[in-house]
Amino acid sequence: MRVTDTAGLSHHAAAPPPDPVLLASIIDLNARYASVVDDGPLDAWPDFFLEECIYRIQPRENFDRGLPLATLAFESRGMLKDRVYGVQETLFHDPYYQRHIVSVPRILSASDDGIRCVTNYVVVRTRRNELSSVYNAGRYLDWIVATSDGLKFRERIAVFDSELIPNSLIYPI
Amino acid sequence: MRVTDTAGLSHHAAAPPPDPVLLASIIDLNARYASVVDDGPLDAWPDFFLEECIYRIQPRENFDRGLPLATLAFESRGMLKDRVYGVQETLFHDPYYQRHIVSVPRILSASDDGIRCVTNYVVVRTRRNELSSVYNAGRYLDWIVATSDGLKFRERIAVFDSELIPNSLIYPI
Amino acid sequence: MRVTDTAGLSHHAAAPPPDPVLLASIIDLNARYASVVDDGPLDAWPDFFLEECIYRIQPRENFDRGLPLATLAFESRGMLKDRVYGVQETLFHDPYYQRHIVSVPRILSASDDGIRCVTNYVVVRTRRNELSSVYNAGRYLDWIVATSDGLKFRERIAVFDSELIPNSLIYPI
Amino acid sequence: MNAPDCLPATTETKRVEFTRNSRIPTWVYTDPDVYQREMERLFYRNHWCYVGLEAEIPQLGDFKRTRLGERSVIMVRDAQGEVHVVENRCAHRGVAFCREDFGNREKFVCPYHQWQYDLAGNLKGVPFRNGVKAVVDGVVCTQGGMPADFDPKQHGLTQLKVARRGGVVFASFDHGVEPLEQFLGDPVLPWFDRVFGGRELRILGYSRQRIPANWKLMQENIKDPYHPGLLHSWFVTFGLWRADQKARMVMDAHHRHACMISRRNEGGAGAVTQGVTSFKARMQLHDTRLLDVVPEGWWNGPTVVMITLFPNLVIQQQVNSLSTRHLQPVGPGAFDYVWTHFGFADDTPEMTTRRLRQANLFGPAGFVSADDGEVIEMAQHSFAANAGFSTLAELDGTAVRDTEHMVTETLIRGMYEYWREVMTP
Amino acid sequence: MNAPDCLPATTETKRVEFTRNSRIPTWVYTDPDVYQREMERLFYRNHWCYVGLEAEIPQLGDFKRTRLGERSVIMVRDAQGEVHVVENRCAHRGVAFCREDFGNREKFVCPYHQWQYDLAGNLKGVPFRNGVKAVVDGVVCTQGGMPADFDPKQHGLTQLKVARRGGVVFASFDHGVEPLEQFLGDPVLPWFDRVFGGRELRILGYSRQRIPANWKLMQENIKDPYHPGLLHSWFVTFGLWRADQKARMVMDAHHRHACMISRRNEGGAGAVTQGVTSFKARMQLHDTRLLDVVPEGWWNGPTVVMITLFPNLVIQQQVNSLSTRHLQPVGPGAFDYVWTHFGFADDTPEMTTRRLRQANLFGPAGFVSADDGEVIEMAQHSFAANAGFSTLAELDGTAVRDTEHMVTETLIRGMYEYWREVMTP
Amino acid sequence: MNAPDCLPATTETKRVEFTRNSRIPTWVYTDPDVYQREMERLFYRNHWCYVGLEAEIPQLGDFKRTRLGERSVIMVRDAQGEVHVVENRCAHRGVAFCREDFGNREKFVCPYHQWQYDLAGNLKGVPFRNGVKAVVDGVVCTQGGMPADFDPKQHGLTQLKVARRGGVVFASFDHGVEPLEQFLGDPVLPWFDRVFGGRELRILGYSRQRIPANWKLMQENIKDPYHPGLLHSWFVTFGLWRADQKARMVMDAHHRHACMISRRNEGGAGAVTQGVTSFKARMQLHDTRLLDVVPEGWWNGPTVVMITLFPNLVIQQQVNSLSTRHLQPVGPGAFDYVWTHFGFADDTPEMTTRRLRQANLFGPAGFVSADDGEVIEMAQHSFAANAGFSTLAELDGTAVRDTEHMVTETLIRGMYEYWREVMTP
Ligand code: FES
Ligand code: FES
Ligand code: FES
Ligand SMILES: [Fe+3]
Ligand SMILES: [Fe+3]
Ligand SMILES: [Fe+3]
Repeated sequence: MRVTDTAGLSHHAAAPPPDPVLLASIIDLNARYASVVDDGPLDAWPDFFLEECIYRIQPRENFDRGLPLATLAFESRGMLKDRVYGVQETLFHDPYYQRHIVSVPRILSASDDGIRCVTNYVVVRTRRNELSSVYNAGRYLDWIVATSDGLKFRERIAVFDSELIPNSLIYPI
Repeated sequence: MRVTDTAGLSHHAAAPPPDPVLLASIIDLNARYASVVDDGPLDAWPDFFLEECIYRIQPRENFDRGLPLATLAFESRGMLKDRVYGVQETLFHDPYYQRHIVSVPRILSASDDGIRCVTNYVVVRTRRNELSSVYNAGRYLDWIVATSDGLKFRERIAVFDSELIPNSLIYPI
Repeated sequence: MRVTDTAGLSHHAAAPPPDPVLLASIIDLNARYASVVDDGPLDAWPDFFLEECIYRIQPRENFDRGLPLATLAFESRGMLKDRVYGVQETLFHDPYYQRHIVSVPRILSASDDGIRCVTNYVVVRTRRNELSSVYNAGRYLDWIVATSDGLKFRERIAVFDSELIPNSLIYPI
Repeated sequence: MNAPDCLPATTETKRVEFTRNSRIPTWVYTDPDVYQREMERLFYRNHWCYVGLEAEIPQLGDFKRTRLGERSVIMVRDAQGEVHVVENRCAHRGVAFCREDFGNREKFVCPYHQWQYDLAGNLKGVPFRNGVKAVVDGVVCTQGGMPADFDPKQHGLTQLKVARRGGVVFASFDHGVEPLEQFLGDPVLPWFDRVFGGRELRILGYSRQRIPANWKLMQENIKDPYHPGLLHSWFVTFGLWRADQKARMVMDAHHRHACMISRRNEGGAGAVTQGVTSFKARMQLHDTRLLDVVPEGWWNGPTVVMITLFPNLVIQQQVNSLSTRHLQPVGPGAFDYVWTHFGFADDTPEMTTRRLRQANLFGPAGFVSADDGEVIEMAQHSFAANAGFSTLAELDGTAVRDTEHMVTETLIRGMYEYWREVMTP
Repeated sequence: MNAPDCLPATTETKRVEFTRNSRIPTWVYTDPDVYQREMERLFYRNHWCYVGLEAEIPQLGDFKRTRLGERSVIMVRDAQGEVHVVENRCAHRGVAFCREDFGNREKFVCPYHQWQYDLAGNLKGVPFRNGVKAVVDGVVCTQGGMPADFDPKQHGLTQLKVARRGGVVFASFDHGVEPLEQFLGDPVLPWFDRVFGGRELRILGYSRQRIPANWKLMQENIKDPYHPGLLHSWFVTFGLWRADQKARMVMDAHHRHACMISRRNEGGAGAVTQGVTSFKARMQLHDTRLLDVVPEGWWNGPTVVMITLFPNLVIQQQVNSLSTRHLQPVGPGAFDYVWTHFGFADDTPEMTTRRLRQANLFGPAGFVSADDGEVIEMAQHSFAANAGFSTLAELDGTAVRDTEHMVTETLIRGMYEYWREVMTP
Repeated sequence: MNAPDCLPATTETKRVEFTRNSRIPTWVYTDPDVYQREMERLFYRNHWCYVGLEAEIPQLGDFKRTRLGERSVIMVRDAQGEVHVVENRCAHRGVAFCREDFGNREKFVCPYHQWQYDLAGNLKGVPFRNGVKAVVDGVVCTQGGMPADFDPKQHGLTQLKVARRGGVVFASFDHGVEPLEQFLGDPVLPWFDRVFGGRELRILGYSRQRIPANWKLMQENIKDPYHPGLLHSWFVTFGLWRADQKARMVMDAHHRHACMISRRNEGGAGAVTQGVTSFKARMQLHDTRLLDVVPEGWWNGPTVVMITLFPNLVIQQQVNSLSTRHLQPVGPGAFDYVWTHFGFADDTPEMTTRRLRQANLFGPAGFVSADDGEVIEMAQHSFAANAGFSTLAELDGTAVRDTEHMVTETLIRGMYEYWREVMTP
């Protein structure tokens, strides 16, 4: 099963509230992730994922209409490393700062199979000598698993509302 | 007593830090709420509230000056359902995505009477074929009660800074 | 030791997840701080700090290049009080609302010496009769200590991406 | 080489002529020069513009900052209770010194060099006007200061002409403007007085929208009795406004102002709902308090009266909901729409609650009014890309006249008749 | 006083003349009047513009909203399967009524007053066209409505001329435009047909970018075979496009359209990588699936064919990745670049996966294409501040002709030869 | 029909004439054509503009990107230690190739097609300039490349004339500009040299603001000795700048540059604080380290010297705080204000700390300087809506002359005297 949407889920579970320890772990994971993609080192980014993983940045219109195209779609930690190399060595671009504001996570389920959660985010972009602006807003659809090396993403899909991308998207979301 | 303002409250309580379980519940409530108003199903929105409830979206200038007018002011779950019907069937509008970024909550008090908290938020709007932009920033003044069906809002007042609304406001904040 | 950067830290600690109680305290501290700088009373702001403290708002370019200049740099609670007086009495400026959206915190370490953490934030500004916009995005580098009066900042440095300030910066970040 | 290699000699599409009131070319809504001329001729000269309600500044010294056209002005009550309207622009170096929307002052002080004005806008203080004393070479002398012939009377704040009626304040940069009553005109005055009959008002609060459309599109919208029963589901379904109601369309002699007057009926299905997709036969409110209408004595029959005062005001009475709506242009492609909801000082608490509940129908999120801002923005989208298009306003023919029904675009034609007259060089 | 005290009499820097195809002045990219003329002459008159693929609207009633130049249009399949393109602008008061990018309709209804149009754009319904019945003084009469001579045929949506070829839909506001095949021209047609040979297409999804640069800079970019082997590390390093490959540059007779045709080689170091900083001798993919190229039969040799159709389309075949790229200008300084990635209905799942993997090279984040948007924005930055500058396009001389190599700027010169011809008064 | 139905024939309000230096019409601050002429005549021709400090590029190969007017330029130190200023615009297709504010390079490489330039801006490399070798029909031939007569000397980066004095770097697009010393003028030079007397500088860091006001308003602000003792509470209260101090106003012969020179006094109440609302009799610092002033030998008396060099530089010495402030216009309605705080290489650690503490008074959040950006924005607000207004600068009369006091607007009048001269056709 993949995290695809929240349809069919109970939004008003009389279910017990989330386990504070679990919530703290996820908050911590999201905070570390944001720190690495915003402030580096970018080389540390692939290590947030399992070797076999899905990382995708997908416009909401494709997601909603069931169209498979993503802005970026990677299927292994190797591909993530290829992206890091691309960002650092081969992609010519106007440098910019990005700043992730990650909202509170919504844990959908937690079982032996892993944790599924959905988290809203917004990324603010600042180019040199320009004002900051909203760059990319959306939600993470995550499938997280516990490993001996801490929590890792088996799957992180950033479905973004900001379909009309302000020119380019270089760094990971 | 209504949640009206934080005046008179201690901002530097030597009081014990918030109970992690309580905090986790509120974070979970806010995350579920944001998910529903941003990604649907909108029909699930009224169920976040008690049957008898207050939901208001109010410009900060009216709030600060003690003027009662709100952008929307509902007094029952029925009215919320009427709004849902309006959004779905009767209000003609340019469709847009909204994305709530809910900040960390500040719990003011928790007693038998319920939980009072204040939480900053910002909503990013994305219209088709336009760039994303800041749409509505403000704070939630919440009065939350525990029910057999989980936490519910007895009162949620969104006091917003963004008094000059970019044309219209259709979906719940 | 000062919090300066996260270089050299493990981003993928097999370390145990953060203590939920500690996390809750920091979330609470950040939420109370944001509430005070956004909604007042501003007089309560200096009390978030130790008498001997560092508070700095620094453009990221200076921080990254090791240049000491900050937009504001204070070294004592007294200086913070002088700022409060300045904001309230001596600084002529167009009034504006500010709204802090504080992301989830990343706790770097917690020991007898205090807690070090890094937290992303964005501040939205709304001037009278203007649309809201992204004003200041960045990260807090915090050094927090426990006192008999609750958690206090020994050091809070707001390193901001939004180097090109939209005219002026009056209220604390 | 010849010129063409440098630049097009002419704009491409010939500008569509504006020769019929019922065919309005898009440049009327988009051209910056036309807009500039509107500011001069419709806002700053020869017209009264709305600035606010006296109830907004009840105390001596109370002020409200607002905009008249694009210019920032302050409505203020002086120590004698007199209401003044002055421009928010220091006569020295032009600083728009007042930075709050509401407040209370004894005088105005510009921060830059502390020039001081009384509440009527007269210059009362200039720091170091007479220079400073200094000892130069052992001799006391005066240094600097304003010239001896400096005349403070020439350097006050711009003072606008002010007229008040029934608690409503109008102002004009043009001191030669005709009297307010004559400006409003005999056919419109009674409808104005019906709402502002002298009872004390109670301010309920404000709503503000920035609508990305030309300001005249909102004037058209409130001069358009054709749309409410078609666009607004609530109006047609609950019988608040629909084509089978008794209605009257009234204009002043210049056709610039108008009143749309109607009386609610029972709603429900009928000839005028056939094929109307916005009619929702089965719509029922979960909580009927949203539409708990209670007639008020002063209505004298009509349940809805919408008054458009040219150029910058709409006065709304929609059953128990009352508001002024202030149009503040922001270039040709946008305007701010500021709603002041009010009731009367002698309203019962129940009536106040009722007005506030019905306010859910209006404003930027209103069950009814949110639509209006949206559709006119969508019209502006078209205009911006279509230099060759004209809109059509020929419902009920091409003439301009009062009517006893609402299947007409006569009020729109009336406004453009007047506009063409005033805007023609 | 004399004029100078009021305003500069002339603009300062003499506008650089545009007399050589190889020296393009900056005003060509920045001047609003030039841009307006481009809309008229290049987009709305005499040219076919891309609007979409038939596969985007497979069902009866399916529509897609898009832009042709700056005007909003709807491509729709009617109940008979016919494809229409109509302007998204109500004939009444101009509302751009369609607010979704995709959907399905039986007819179009404008929300403002519910005028109704069939899918071909014909006006089919006007509420209260014949007024409403009322009883006035005891007599039944008709009130309001449209004039007796109102002719719905004169008030439909703007209908565009439509041409389809191989599942690609083109439209023109100009019904006198030449036939599509003639417009594309003999040299280009076979390359068009190579991709769109009649096989059913499968839409994979969309990417959208707003690029803050003049739209022609992107046309230049895809008519510039010089840059890919220099700017794009992946192209030069992996041999996807570099100067030592067999290549052909083909234009139509007007030199407005072009095809850049090339065949992949092995990559690696060579004469054409010396001193090229973007060549990464040691670059190796951690996961080679990103470039798992499998030749397809219909390629007939070339591995890359990039077609630019003037004014608003790029057709991309880069090994297994296929897309149309639609240019939608937003003023002289920006355009939206909309990518529709597609495959064929009979692709194997493996081929679909391959196309999607290779899509990582393209679009706003693509390993290759992200660069292109960035560099042309950086050119626009220069142009905005430099009225006196001209760009240089003299690689391979100053003539315009097809070539059998890629060390040339002939296609850019060809486009400006045509542009100067059409844009000259 | 006649023209009026189409468009206003003229703009409405007659443009106010600019005939007196002391009455400045609003179009001087808002008109895009006037602004364009300013760029040409004041920034790109005949004037020296500030680009930076040598201490910002201490190492060989160090560069700093900045703006001169609206054009992007690079100040760079070559391998011989020579400082060059070149335009950041590739001669090929115009790309503003340099994307970082600071860095170190051996040469400049444009990413688009890898044209290479040395640090003086000379074109040194053009990939495939001589084409590529290919075998066509069995014959080796050369394909493409630049024409035989291509002259790299004609296609370098724009090289600006450079002048350095005391570690400050100025540049001009105009190679015929007068020598820097002559440009600064005898009265100003000693004040310039007082700060930049040859000691090595230490860069403390940067502050950047975008101020939504015309750039000249900031020049006026620093030529206005009248405001500091009125607007800035700290100045009047702590005696840093107030009307009862010894002061001198000095201009160059053209009256374009100026120095405001003053000596601190004790502050406290006095004749010049009566009625001044910004004077805070009881204000005391909780932490006096914010104003721990220690006189420095090189001051030679004055505690504050503010130098305005026309058009784009302010040099600040406010007790122990030193900075250059660089004006970079962004259209008529905004400019970027870039502060470079510095000290001297031989400062003690205590002095560095002191300079940094006093920096809290300056920049976008400064206890003093935050006000300045705010008030000039509020003036620009007025100007945008008021075509018919002129500001007033008649303090101390209407003449232009140096003074020995600060109750004067002579420096502002001097600047506009010069401006009118240069800007008149
Ligand atoms: S600008 Fe108002 S006092 Fe000088
Ligand atoms: S504008 Fe479309 S029906 Fe009136
Ligand atoms: S644009 Fe610089 S190398 Fe071509
Ligand atoms: Fe309406
Ligand atoms: Fe490319
Ligand atoms: Fe100042």
